[in-house]
Amino acid sequence: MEDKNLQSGTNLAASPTANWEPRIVAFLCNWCSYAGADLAGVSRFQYPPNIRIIRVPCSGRVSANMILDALKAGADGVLVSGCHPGDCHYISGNLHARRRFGLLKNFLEFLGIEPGRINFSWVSASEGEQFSEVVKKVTGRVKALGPTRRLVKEIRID
Amino acid sequence: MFYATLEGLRRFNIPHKFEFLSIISLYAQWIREGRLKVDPSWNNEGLKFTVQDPCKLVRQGLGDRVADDLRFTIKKVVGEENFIEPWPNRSNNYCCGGGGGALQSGFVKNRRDYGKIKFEQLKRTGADVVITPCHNCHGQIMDICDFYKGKWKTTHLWNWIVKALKR
Amino acid sequence: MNPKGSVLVVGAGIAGVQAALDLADGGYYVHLVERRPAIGGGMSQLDKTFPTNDCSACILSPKLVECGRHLNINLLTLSELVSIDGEPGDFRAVVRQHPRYVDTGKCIACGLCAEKCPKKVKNEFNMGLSERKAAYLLYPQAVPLKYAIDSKNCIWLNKPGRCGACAKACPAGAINFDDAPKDHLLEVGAVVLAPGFSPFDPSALDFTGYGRVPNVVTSMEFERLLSPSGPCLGHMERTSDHKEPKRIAWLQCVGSRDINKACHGYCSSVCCMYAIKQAVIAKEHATGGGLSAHIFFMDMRTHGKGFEGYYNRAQTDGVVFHRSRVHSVIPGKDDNLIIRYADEHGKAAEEEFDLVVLSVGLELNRNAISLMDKLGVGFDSDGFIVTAPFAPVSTNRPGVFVCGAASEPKDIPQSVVEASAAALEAERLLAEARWSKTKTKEFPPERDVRPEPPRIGVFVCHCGINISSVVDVKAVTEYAKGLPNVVFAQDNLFTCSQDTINQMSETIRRERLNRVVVASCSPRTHEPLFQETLREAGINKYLFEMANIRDQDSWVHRDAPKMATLKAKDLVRMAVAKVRGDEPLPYNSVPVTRAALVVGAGVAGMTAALSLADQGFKVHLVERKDRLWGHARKFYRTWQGDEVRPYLEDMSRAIESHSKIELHLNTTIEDASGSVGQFKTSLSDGSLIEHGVAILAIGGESFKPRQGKWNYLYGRNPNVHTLLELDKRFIEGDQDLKGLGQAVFIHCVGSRVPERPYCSRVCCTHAIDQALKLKELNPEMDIFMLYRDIRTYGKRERLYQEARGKGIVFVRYDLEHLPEVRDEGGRLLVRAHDPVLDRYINLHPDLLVLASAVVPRDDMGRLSKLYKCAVGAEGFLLEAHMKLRPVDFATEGVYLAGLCHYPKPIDETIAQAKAAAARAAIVLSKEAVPAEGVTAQVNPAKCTGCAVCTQVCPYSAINIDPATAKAVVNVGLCKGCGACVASCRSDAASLKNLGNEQIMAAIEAATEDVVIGPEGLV
Amino acid sequence: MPDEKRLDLGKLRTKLKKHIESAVPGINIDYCLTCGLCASGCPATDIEGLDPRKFLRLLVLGQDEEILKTNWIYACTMCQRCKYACPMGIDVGRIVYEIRGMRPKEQRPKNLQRSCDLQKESNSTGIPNEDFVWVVGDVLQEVRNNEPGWANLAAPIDKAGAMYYLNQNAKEPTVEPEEMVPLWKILGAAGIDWTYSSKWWDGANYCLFTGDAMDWEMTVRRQAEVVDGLGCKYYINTE
Repeated sequence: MEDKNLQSGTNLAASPTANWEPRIVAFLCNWCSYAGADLAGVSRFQYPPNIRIIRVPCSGRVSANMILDALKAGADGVLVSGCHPGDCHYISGNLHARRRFGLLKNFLEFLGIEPGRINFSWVSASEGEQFSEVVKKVTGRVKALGPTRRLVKEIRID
Repeated sequence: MFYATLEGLRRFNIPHKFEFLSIISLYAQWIREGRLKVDPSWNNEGLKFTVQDPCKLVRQGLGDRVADDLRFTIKKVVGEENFIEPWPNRSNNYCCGGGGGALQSGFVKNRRDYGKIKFEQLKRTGADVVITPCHNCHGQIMDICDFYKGKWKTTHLWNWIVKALKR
Repeated sequence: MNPKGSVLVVGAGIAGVQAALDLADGGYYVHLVERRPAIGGGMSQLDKTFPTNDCSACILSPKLVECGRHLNINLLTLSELVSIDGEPGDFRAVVRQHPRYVDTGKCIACGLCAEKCPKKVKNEFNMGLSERKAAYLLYPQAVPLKYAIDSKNCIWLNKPGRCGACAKACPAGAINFDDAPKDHLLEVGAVVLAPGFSPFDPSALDFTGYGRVPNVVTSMEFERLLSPSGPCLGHMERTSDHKEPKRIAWLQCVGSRDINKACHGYCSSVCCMYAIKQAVIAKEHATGGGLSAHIFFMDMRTHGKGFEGYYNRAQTDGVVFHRSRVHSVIPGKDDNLIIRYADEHGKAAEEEFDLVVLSVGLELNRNAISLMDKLGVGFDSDGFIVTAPFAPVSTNRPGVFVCGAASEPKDIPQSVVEASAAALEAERLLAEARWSKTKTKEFPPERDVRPEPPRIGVFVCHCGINISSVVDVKAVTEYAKGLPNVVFAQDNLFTCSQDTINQMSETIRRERLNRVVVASCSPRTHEPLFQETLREAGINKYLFEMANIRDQDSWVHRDAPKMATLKAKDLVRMAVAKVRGDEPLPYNSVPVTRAALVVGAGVAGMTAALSLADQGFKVHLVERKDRLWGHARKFYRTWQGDEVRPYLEDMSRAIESHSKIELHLNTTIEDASGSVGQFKTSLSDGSLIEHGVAILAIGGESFKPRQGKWNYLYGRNPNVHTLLELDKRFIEGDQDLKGLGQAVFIHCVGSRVPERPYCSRVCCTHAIDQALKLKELNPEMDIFMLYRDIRTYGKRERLYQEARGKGIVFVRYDLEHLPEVRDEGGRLLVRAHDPVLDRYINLHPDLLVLASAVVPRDDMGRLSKLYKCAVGAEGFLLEAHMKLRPVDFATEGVYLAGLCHYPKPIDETIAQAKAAAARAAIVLSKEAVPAEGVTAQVNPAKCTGCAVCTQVCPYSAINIDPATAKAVVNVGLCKGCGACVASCRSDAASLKNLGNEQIMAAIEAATEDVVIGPEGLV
Repeated sequence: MPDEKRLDLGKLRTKLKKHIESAVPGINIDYCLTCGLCASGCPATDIEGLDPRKFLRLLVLGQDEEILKTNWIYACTMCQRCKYACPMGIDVGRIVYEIRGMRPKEQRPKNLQRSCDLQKESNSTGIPNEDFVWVVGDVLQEVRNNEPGWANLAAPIDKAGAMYYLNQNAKEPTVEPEEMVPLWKILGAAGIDWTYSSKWWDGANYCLFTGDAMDWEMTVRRQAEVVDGLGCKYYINTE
């Protein structure tokens, strides 16, 4: 069945950015956001298929170099999502994450990374619909920015 | 009126030595016993028949048993393949709108509005003849057939039994 | 006498299975007797379940597989209880196991016997809509997955010597025509009855057209039509011509709330919800052009947790609700059906449908009726098993308990609660005999895989059609074969079914796999099941990763199958990349402090405390007020008519005199720390409690409509009460209630409104019971009930009928015709609108009672955070799984019961409190519980001793060893959150199997197929 | 806009409902769930602005005059299709019968009451019994003379000791006597020992439809006496 609104294949060579599809790496905390993503599935809230979810125990587990590595590897956008402040299964992991990403966001802007590429959100286990909204918003924002062009390690294969 | 006498005997516990029956049950019994020999071959051009289940005889009287006797008799008389079952039917059939004194009460518009559903139901069967084994149903169904421009003939059952009689 | 440490559970539906698992995990040997050749009961026939829309098999199979393989559960299929005698603690039961004619030891469920068997028979699992052979499997993911031969229809068994095709075809030689019935004499301490329900057979109701007119099916039949393992493999087809229906009508209350031809006066309480679910799921199944779904009902009864939201969403999804029952279903043209109904203006309207589903009610399982006579267990007038007041799972025979639909029609969450409660009652009876009859599990020796190169096995799941209807599973499997280190890849219809689990075990051994990836659903629900399989196959269970290609792929990218398949390949590649770096991890365990903390001393808290203390466990019962009883103090009587106060008095006497219960009144929780087995809680009275489990029973409050739309002059006119304020006058025996001329009740005050979009479940029954009490005091009193939907579910419907019978007038209102209340010189005027006559009515009540909502306590959030539990969207505590884990939190070792979970009447609160106690007893009954395997570790060579990690660790599980000035991890305390790893500047700290390299590998895999755009790089 | 006629239910007076509940034990009017099933299955729905559900509701809300006045009780034919499927088995037809009976005779539909009065004298069309006997004999003679094979057709009247008693609707002898012949032929062909009666021969019973219990009882009692008088074993109710 032909895909309705999405161009087939990801940003293969030479296709104009119009029907290019961004690749977004997402780090979701197991107890809240990953559960929210599951609930979005159970409730069948549809969202664009661009994100690739990596399950981490806590948003506090996501370090700066993971985000940088995602950009280096060619991800067009990164989403880190954890529990609402106070809900963290490990008490304060999400608070550490918030402080860490506050600094990182400013630093990346300083490096010229467009602000829309790196996204943080709080999604709880019962917020299936909110999760699908977050993914739609992030995918739209990254798509508007076009393919990643900074800090990308290019492997030359001749 | 089957129900009037049946319920009358019961409600007013009127002493009586006889057993109160419907002619419809007897038609079927006599055909089964072979006392009444009928042959449907007269209906060679396949005239289509359907039936009205009189409320006072079926739903309020003897129920599905007599409705089945009615159908058994009709099929024996006109040929099984020429009988079309109306829906709903038997004890759940619609009232035609003639009973309960409607034909005599003079509310003609109400009575015909009431009969609209029965007309639609009978029209849906596409039958050429509607058998009405009750005087009120006969009067009402004949009237709504004219009023709503139906195409069927409305008759009692005995006419067709006589037609199929084998002497 | 010393009681026997074993329990007989009769019936292996969801209730029987849950009770068996709780008992077996709690230290008792279980004999689970099931009449059919496989377990799963009614639930296994469901396609999806409300309100979560989970696929029924997906949430049920793990429990069935666990039950089928449990060391301490003796599963007796094709069996029935023949006789039982003895007394509580010492019963002797005779169970007759009918012949299966297939040797379960040999049968590998290859299906050749069924293929070759010539005798076709109606398949009762598919409600007769399809056929099966005399040699058959009850359903594709059956547990035990063994074929059986139906002696009634088998040609050989009826005329020996003839046919025998199955025996010839069976490669394992498992067919045994001489199999004979076996009688088992079982010595057990208690009996739990869970025979379940039979759906009502509507054949006698000719006006429904069932069995007379094509395309009129029961809801159970429609469930099979929807199910991927059903007759049409999930493509919804109607029965007459297998065309996909475009317009479906559901008729509610077929065989329920009908004292005429169906002679069932009770409400079956689940049909409204399953009808909505079927409508929503059917719309999802509809291909091009969609489906028009119509539900014809009297009262829409969505009274459970999350149900009202489900109902509202269905309305916005376009399901049409007609508030009119239907007299007859009439055949129209080409097998369609015509339905006449009365629209809200009372006008007769007619619509045509191509399929009609009869929402049939529930009756006691017909096969259980003879069984009940043998047990001497009483029936009520509706044909259900009688339970005692304030003891919802006890029958009239001591030592024999009941749970599930057999005592009253109820939904799956309530059945699961009662199952755990029944387990608790058995455990309380047999406390001394715990672990006396159970065996311990030995795992095969673990193969050391470290020296071996990675040999990865990938198992990709169809999940019926849930994944394969969107993702090209075969292509993903082929793709997986090409990934480095992948030596085996295979796709399965149901990876979580028992036969695939067993095959996986053998494949791991045969292919000498040392790492496994399963691409299917969410690891949150299925990871433990597959990890256990690795352990049974002799390799460390942590050498395992999952790719979530269902909940996070096929279910959410339904309209983009190509992209979803590409994403599935990426997710598999990422999982393989991650699993490649996995190392075997030790199986740590945490010692259990054998004491429980119960927060809140209302009915739920007191019941839970007594339930645990009676088994000999120490209980700390903490209550913020200065007295016991909580919210129930204000209650007059239960809907069954039993006064609450005497029951509360007995219970508080038992609490105050119980040696095992330490009561802390006027005390609140200051702080809490630790995790399952090792909690530490500091109380406001200065004491510090060590406990292994916690039960939150913090109750709820009744909403006081002080202002806003729902005020109705409450607080401004003395004759306007809430339900509890009227109960207070009943308790005090207030005599001038007799003199009232007219009383008016208004339902749904503050419930089912935008700011509180849930149903408070108890107020309809409570209000009607109060109206009956007023009629008791003064039969001449006029009483009007202004309602939106009367939700006297289950047997409570009797009260509603009794109230109408006594002349109490029920007038429906909706949000557009709210009742108006005015004060005319001290006398109340209530203006309402009667929708039947479409006229306004004036009432002059001497008493106006507001059935106000039950709302969560304001400090719910603080308390739940202390124990790291979540609060749901409506402010009530959020349990681990609404359907199958209604009393557990996601956080291990913490349980919940009572109003804090959701508004519920006293009998359901008692059942839930006992269920929470049963779940807690599973932990308390053990010396130690398995702990987190994934913990942090520090590489001393890289560690600079900067101690940043010690500041971020919430559990102070990582500290600087003064001797080496290096960071060291205390494995017992570490919960594996990774905060230290993320903050370590020198990459010294790492998380086992979640180290930085593995996550980097996953990131690389996630972006591997990304080609840099033409503009090149900046 | 809903009918502005506001019902003041400050004091709920349901005299008529109580009267019917005492007259018909077990009628369960209050059990009505206002579910609309009856209205959806009744051909009299939307006639005279009422349907069975609204009719019951007027009773429950004590709107007695409106009920006693409405001609809907003549649109409803008391066919009991509502009772057939009603979840509470409420017999609206029986309530209509009771209310019809409460109407004074002069306010009942003229023609209907007249049929009942005539039936109380002899038969519902009022033709004298002698005419009935004469018509039967005349039609019988005609058939015997010019219908081959039916020379000895019989239509006995007042034949004591006959096995079957047959009643006869007054319409045929009055308006279309030849319609009586087919049943005679059938009974003849089947060799049935039957008889009419010259008195109380009319099978119709309009007194049931007027709702007048006494008249209804009287007419049935007369029929029973006649049939027992003739000593017939079976009483056949005609089509």
